[in-house]
Amino acid sequence: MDLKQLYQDIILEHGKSPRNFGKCDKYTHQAKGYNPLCGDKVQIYLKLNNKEKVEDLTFEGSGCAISMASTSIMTELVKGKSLEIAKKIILDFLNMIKNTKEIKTKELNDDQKTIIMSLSGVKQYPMRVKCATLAWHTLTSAIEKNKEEVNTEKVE
Amino acid sequence: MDLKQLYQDIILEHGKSPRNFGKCDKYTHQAKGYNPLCGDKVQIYLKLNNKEKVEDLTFEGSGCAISMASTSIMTELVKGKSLEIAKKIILDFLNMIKNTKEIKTKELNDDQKTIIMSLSGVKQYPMRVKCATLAWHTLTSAIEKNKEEVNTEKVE
Amino acid sequence: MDINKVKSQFPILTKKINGKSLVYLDSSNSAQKPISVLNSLDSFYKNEFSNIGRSIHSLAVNATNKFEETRESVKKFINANSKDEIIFTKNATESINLVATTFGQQNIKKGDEILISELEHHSNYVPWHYLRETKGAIIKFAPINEDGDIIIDELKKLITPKTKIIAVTHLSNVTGTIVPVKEIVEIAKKKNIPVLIDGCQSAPHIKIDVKDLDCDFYAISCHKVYGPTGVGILYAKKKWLESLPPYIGGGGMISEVKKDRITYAPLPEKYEAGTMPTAEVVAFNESIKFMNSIGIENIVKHEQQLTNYALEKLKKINSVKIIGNPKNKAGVISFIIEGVHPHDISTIVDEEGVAIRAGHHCCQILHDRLNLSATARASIGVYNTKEDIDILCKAVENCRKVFELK
Amino acid sequence: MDINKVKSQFPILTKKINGKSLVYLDSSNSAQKPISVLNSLDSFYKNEFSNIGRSIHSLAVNATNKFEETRESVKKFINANSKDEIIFTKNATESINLVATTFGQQNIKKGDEILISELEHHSNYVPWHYLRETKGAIIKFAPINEDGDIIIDELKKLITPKTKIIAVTHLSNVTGTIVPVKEIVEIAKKKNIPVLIDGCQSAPHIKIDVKDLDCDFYAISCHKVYGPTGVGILYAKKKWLESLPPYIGGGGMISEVKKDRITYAPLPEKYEAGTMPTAEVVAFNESIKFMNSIGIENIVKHEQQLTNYALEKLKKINSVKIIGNPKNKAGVISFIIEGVHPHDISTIVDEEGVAIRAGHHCCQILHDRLNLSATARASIGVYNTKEDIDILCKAVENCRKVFELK
Ligand SMILES: Cc1ncc(COP(=O)(O)O)c(C=O)c1O
Ligand SMILES: Cc1ncc(COP(=O)(O)O)c(C=O)c1O
Repeated sequence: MDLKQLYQDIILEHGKSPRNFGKCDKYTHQAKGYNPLCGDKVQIYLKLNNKEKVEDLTFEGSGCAISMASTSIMTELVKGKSLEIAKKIILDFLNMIKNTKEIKTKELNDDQKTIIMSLSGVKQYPMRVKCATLAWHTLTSAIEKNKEEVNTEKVE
Repeated sequence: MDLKQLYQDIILEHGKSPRNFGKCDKYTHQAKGYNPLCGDKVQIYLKLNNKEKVEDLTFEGSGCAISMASTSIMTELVKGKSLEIAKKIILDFLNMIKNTKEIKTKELNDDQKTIIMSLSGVKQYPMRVKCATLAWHTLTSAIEKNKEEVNTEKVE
Repeated sequence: MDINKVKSQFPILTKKINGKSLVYLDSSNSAQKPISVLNSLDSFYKNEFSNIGRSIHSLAVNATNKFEETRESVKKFINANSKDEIIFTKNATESINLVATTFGQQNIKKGDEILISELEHHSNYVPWHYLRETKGAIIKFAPINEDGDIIIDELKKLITPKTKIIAVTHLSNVTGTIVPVKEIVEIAKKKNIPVLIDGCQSAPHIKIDVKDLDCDFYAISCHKVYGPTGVGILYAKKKWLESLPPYIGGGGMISEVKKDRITYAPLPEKYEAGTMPTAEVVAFNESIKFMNSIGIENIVKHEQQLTNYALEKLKKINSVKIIGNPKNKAGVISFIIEGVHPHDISTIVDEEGVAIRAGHHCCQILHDRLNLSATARASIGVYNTKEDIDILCKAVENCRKVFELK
Repeated sequence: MDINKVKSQFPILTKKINGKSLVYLDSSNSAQKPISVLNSLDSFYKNEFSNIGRSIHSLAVNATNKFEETRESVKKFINANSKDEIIFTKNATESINLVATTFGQQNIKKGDEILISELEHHSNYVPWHYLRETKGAIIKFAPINEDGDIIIDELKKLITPKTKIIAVTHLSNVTGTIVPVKEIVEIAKKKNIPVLIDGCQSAPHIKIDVKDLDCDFYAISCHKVYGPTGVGILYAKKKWLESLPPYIGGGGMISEVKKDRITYAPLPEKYEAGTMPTAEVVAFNESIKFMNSIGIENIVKHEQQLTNYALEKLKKINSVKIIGNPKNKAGVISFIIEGVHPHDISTIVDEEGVAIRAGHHCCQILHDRLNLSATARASIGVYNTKEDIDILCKAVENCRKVFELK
């Protein structure tokens, strides 16, 4: 294992200066996520327009570098995409963290794929996987308008 | 260890044909004893006359050979004695089972001492000590007019 | 199944007791442990020990994974639907208390009825008795016949609209009766009554399939299944574990803790408060592997043969009386000798290195029913041999000799 | 005290983690075990194993005696009056639940108050919370100051005629605060209020004398006292154990069982239902012997030196902040690094073989009070050395490097 694989510069940078932080105006969906293992918390605000496009996507919360970076990267990549593509990206990311080697979503360009793959170092650190996936599960929950808080101990 | 030390003929004989079995007439004291480990139960009936002499002493109950023999022998040795001597014999017996080598009560003759010593084999079988002492503790309880049932798990 | 190979895995079985080779016939009480289980315990403590769950250093991650591997193995062993249905407790007694307490808290009111049987171990009676004391519940006992079988027709008659739960043993630890629990579950299901099965004696000796049984709760003690002391299991259908209140409260079973409110962790952690018997749970995986390596069918066959052999031989001894003659009987053989108290039997056979149990075996109701204050009990494990039975029978003969019976 | 001799008794401490020598600084979570404890476990299972109490064969008699020897050792270790005051449980969490449940059943009514502190572990809060839920009790939290000390004057003010029990920790598992429990017991006694002390962290690290403390209840987890997992201890004054109702119900804790009534066994069995963690209790005797062989004074001295050394060194590292600065502090050192989340700290130091814990350490109330969601915690055991601290500090420096802090 190599710490630099986990804490790539891009992660540290996102961790320190997360993008899309705060509560966006007129969000249409929102959800809360919680990782009881670390106490990490995240709240996702999603604004879908009537064409089912992600017009805005922001978050509030606190957590470790991995969790903050993952959330920040997620908002950056999903913002502006259609709902359908957003769902694809989420699935793609979760699969990548579990086992697959690469990101397949065609709608992401190579730069974006590199950004998302910067989170792949987490695979080597099983206890940290939930830090990386919390936000993504919470976004799914927001999309599905689930009332219950996402709990990393409850999702597979 | 030698089984014949534990199951001496005299014990087997008393075990099979216990003396003073049944409820005596006009008893003045009585007490119940219980050994939850084996389920052994004994009920002691004591008749003291107004000179504090043990006029009659009988028992009812069920249990292993050791417990039946010990109770039977006890009734035989204590019956007819004064209360004071009865107490001495009880103490003497309980000490013998715990550690001492012989029976000191002067009021017992050599034959009686031999009978009581036939129970000394129990010392080699720690789990059987309570079988041997149940009746004696229960007699004490009867003398002291204790209301509570004697429980071998509660006495030292 | 090569019995010598099986037996050789149990270090204690080469030991001497009172100068004689140990003949261990007290497995219903607690089973001996194979070397693989002991090696796992020892090696885990020496090389890998850490508390699980909450730390994220390498030792803790590894320990947590191993702990969860056992849960997965247990799930497969009893054919549960999900790992979330497997709760680790300290023993089967705690498993049953967990159900009685939480189910009782939610579902038992004054006058409600709890149906158990006359075969039950105190651990499947006292917890329900508490609900009688605290809630005014009524306990009914399904009667047994002279053979030691629960009379199913009588059990049916005892079911009323007030019956809230049925709790029965799968295998009696006195008569060896294998109870038709599947039939009982079917009867109960028609009236929507949940069923708890006390699987203490069955888990090591017959095949268990909770999906097939369709029971609501199933309790197991690992120390009887060739595992370490200090661990029990509660299987429960997810719907129950999700809807019942938590039991023991403390670290590990919470989600969020505030000064004015507390929320609880998801399954299975909701029911696993405080530090678990970590090393013991990890080692129990080896017990399951041991059972699987022989195969439950082979275990059943071996023990059945031995039981039949023992019954035949014992019955031939004058004044010996076997307690119970159930339709289906496993390797639990209680008996008495006319004229020799069970405690005396135990002491005398012990002299020959034979470990059996004497007493009421935590079944006073059953002993009252049979009009006995105590019995002697020889119980068979997978490691027992025909010679063990021969030595037992010789030792039983010796009781007759010592007591000069004709 | 010869630290090398002490350390050499712990097989796991020679192991490699991520290629580096293990530096185990998570003893507050669970301690490692000396070889004597592991040998006892192994040898007991291999040569002497039997269930205790109810069988009367030689194995059972021997096992029962060994089990009771541990009880006697525990009695001496904490200076209790009688063996009957020592109850074996599965962990300290169960010990506290036992008290909360049985004491609550008998003595807590709607509106009654339970006084705990902001330092408490969830295991000394959730069980009382249940009484809030089921009985309508009120829980009050004695506040702490910035240093992490309970403000005794505020605690006094929170006592009212409705205060039914006070439950406090002896040693905080976050700040290392040694709580003046004797003073608290004295305050409580004036108002006739019983006191439970959570001795989880104190038992391995400071001298315990329940007679001197005069507390009513004292809870211990054996796995933190260099013992096996799966065993806890509840000390309670005899008068409580005699008068409170039983807790877990089942085999071994009864006296007479009838269809319509049940009477319970005398102490200590009344509170020990079902098969106990027999081998683990037997092995725990070796843990006590291990502690005694060093001497608690020497343990305290060694750990105090190490704690001071660690505090000094850690404070010198830029951006490191130690949590709490109590009057009396034991070897539990929680800290944060400005700019690095505790989970990242744990992962980074783990790379150097250093095992510490990150999170809320089952103390969410305390973390809320300190306005932190998580901390990193290094906790010291008797086997730790100055080098361990040096390696920890180097690893902490590495966190700053990885995160490019100035
Ligand atoms: C202060 C304190 N109390 C209670 C506990 C609970 O102990 P256990 O998990 O062994 O039940 C712990 C340990 O986690 C503790 O540190
Ligand atoms: C049928 C039955 N139920 C319950 C128990 C209780 O198991 P444990 O003592 O392991 O809790 C036993 C074992 O003694 C048993 O034989």
